[in-house]
Amino acid sequence: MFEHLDPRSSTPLYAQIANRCRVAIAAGELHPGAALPSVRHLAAQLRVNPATVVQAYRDLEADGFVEMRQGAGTFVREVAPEGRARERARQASALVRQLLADAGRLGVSLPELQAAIAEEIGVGTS
Amino acid sequence: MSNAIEIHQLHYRAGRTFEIKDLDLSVPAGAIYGFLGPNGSGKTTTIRLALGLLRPLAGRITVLGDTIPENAPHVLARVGFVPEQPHLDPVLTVRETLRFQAAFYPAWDWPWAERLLRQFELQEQQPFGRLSKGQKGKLMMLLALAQRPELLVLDEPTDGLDPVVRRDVLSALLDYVSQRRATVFISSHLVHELERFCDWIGVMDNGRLITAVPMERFKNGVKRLRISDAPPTPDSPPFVLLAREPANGTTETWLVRDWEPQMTRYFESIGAVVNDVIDLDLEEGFVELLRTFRSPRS
Amino acid sequence: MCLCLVTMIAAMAAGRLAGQSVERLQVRADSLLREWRRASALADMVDSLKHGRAAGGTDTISVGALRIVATPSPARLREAAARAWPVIDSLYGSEAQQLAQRPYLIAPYDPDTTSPKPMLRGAIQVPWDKDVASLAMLLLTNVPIGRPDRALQNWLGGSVLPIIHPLQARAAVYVQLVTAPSQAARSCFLGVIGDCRNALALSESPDPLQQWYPSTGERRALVFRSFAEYFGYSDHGAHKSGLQQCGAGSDAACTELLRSLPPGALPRPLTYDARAALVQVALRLGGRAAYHRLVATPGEPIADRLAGAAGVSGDSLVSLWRSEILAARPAPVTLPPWGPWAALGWTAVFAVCALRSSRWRAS
Amino acid sequence: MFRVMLYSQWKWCRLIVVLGSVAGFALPLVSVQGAARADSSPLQAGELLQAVQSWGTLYPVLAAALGLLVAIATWAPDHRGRHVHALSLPVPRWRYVLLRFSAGAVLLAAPILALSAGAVLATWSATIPAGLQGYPVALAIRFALAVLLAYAVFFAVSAGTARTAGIILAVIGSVILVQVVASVANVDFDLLGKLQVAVLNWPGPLAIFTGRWMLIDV
Repeated sequence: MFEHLDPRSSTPLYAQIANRCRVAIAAGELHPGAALPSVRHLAAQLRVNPATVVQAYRDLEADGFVEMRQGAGTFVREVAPEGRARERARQASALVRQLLADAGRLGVSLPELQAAIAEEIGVGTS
Repeated sequence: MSNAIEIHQLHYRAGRTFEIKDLDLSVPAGAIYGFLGPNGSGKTTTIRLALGLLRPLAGRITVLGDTIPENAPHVLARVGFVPEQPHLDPVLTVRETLRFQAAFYPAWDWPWAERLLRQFELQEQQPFGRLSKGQKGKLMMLLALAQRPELLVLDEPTDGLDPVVRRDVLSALLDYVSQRRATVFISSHLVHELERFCDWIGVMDNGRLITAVPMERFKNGVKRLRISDAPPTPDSPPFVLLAREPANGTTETWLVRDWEPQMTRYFESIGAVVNDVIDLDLEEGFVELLRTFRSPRS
Repeated sequence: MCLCLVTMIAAMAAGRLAGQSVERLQVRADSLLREWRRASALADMVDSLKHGRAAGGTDTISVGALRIVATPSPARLREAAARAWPVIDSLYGSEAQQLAQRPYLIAPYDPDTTSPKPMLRGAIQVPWDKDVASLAMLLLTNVPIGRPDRALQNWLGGSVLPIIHPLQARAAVYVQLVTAPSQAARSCFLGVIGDCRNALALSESPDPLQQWYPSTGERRALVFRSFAEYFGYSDHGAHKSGLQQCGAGSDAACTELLRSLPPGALPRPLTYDARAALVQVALRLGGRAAYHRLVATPGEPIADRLAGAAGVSGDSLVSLWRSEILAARPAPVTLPPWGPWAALGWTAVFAVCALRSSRWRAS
Repeated sequence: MFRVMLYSQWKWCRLIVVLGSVAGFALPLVSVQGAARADSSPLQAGELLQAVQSWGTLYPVLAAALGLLVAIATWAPDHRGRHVHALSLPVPRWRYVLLRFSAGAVLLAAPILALSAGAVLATWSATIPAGLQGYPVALAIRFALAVLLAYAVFFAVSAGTARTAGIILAVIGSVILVQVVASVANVDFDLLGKLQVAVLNWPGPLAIFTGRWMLIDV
């Protein structure tokens, strides 16, 4: 679940970790009530600063995805289906933003991009 | 005690050529402080000074609230130190080395040591002198951790180790740190290794501390910009211009520090266009920093 | 030339006194020889004094009855004489007075120049920067007291002289008593006074070999320790074969070899030191006239002369000697009582040096 | 702390200590062999003294060698690690050195005891002629002191840095130089002789090595 964390990316590590969790929860990989790995375990496993993991979990808690129980660990909360859908939508737009940014850097024009999408998935987007 | 290590106006000289002059350095308590610098930049010397292994000519050193070198024994009891070279008694076996070490450290944690011993798959009856480099590295880290230090001072702890061993060693370190809020002062020239877990970065070169900032600021602050139509002498930019090199045609590459996204507006005011803002990872940033530090820009 | 004169005088005397008994002739010859020697010594002295005077004059130093005739020099002869005199006086007692007629002749010379040394015939030459102690030593070992008679000298193996380090000399005798390869010496050590007399060669015996070295082992050891080379390289064919037989265990061969030695060559169990110590004891016991008594009766057996000088019986003199020797047992392990503490102290000093050595060398 | 230090030094010194103990035990026994037989040879006492005396020169040599080797072995692990480990331990330097010093001294007890045992056994088993006596205890004490002193000297020398060694060599060199200059200038100044007297005579530091080392003496 936490493969391919990229410390070189401009996205901070804690955000990357939180994001992976969000995706997993949104996709239903993590069921409500499931325990996230302990800070200690995850920090050692990913070889990241424990503070980074803590910050990722805090973000998730602020978003309402998880709940941190003192001394017991971090658990996935019951997330309403619409909440999960909202998260999926947010991930989708993030993906598109990334795509557009990359396209802009390469000088790919919008029609070219649309054509490529239509080619890939067989559906027009205009 | 907000700083685990505090060095003030430190002066030291070894031989004719090497000198540490007016060094100021603070390692916040609870931080993982990455201490970067090329070989021969003075990292090891600074570490040895901080632990009282060398005597400074002038300056004040405080570690864990006690002065060095006067109270070095008291401080060293609470510091786990992994030196650059494995230096233990080569005839003692792993088990005997553990026993030796345990006798000197009041907080020595035997169960923890036994667990690490199994985890690192070290053979107890093997003499230290016959261990492979990786096993030595693991044992050194084991000794440093099993004494339950408040501060870990690691001088190139993974230098020359293979990736698997490096991973084991760092995992054990981070496990310990998250279990017990210990401060870590780790020197390395394997920059990308520190990138994952350091929250402070200090860069040393030629006996001087070039920069010491929180990791996030270091990573986000140093950028490579691609600029078109830049004036030859830009006046008072809001960032620090480290270097500018011509690319092709009217475009140039600028290396800047203390960059913030809204600063693109500055380029509009001078009639230039920012084509691209490129993130540098820690290693690139480090290399660029050293390059500009060593050859003052013209 | 001397020899010539002696032969001539002897020949003349022999011619004139022909017909008299050989013994009497021998005695005459001896006394004439003595006279002649004394005369020539006097002539020498006169010569050298004249010579010395011509070269730069002489000083005469007198301390007590002691006289020193010396060429002028900064050597501290007077202090040396003052030190030596009490020792000499206490040894020879009344007899020391005759030293007034027998001066020392000393010619100190400058050790730093190569200029010719002052000439004083028959004089002791000595560098003038010698310290007083060694000058006094020089005086003590060269006391010009009249030569004792031949019997005494033969028995003693030298002259009666002050002993410079009496305690050390007695300690050496102690070691001899213990280690000498002679049963006489060992049983003397164990307390048999008669054997002490034997070991000191005081008993007149026709067969000293049996007396000194009564056991087979001793005789064999003597042959091989002292005379192996003598017999081994001897031209006498019988010696070599005797040596072999002796080595093979034949006591008769050993005895034969030892008996074939020239008279007086058989080593005595104890050395000069032992006998000199005995003389010292006798002289000390006998008071100021002891030396005079000792040399007064040259014809008598040595044991009687010593007893006479000491004024006690021969046995008690020897047993006194023995107890003095035993009392002078050398210290076996020469560690002074504070030696261990000094050694421990130094150990501590070096340990502290190590503790204090600052090693901030990690680099 | 002392136990682990002792153990570490034991691993370094064990060969030296074992060999030294064997040598220490054997030396007194060998020195009376042959000369102290029961058959009463007339030369026995003299031969015995001679044998004891000639073997006696080996005691100070053994003491010095033991002191030197154990002192070197004592510092060997630290020298190997350039003292980084030693200096990073949480004990004051003087205490660390004291631990090392006393551990080495304790290990030296083995050869000393072996020599004492050998000396007692030798005097007990030998036939000692009348007039001679055995001095096993005095010899053992003397040996112990000499071993400790040699150990302390070499320990202090090896504790120093290369600079200390340089200073010592420089002092020795300058003494020799002064002596040479004095003799060239024809000045009567026997510095070396004076030093030798000062060092080798009581209460000089090395006086314990001089003198007669007699297991059996008058």
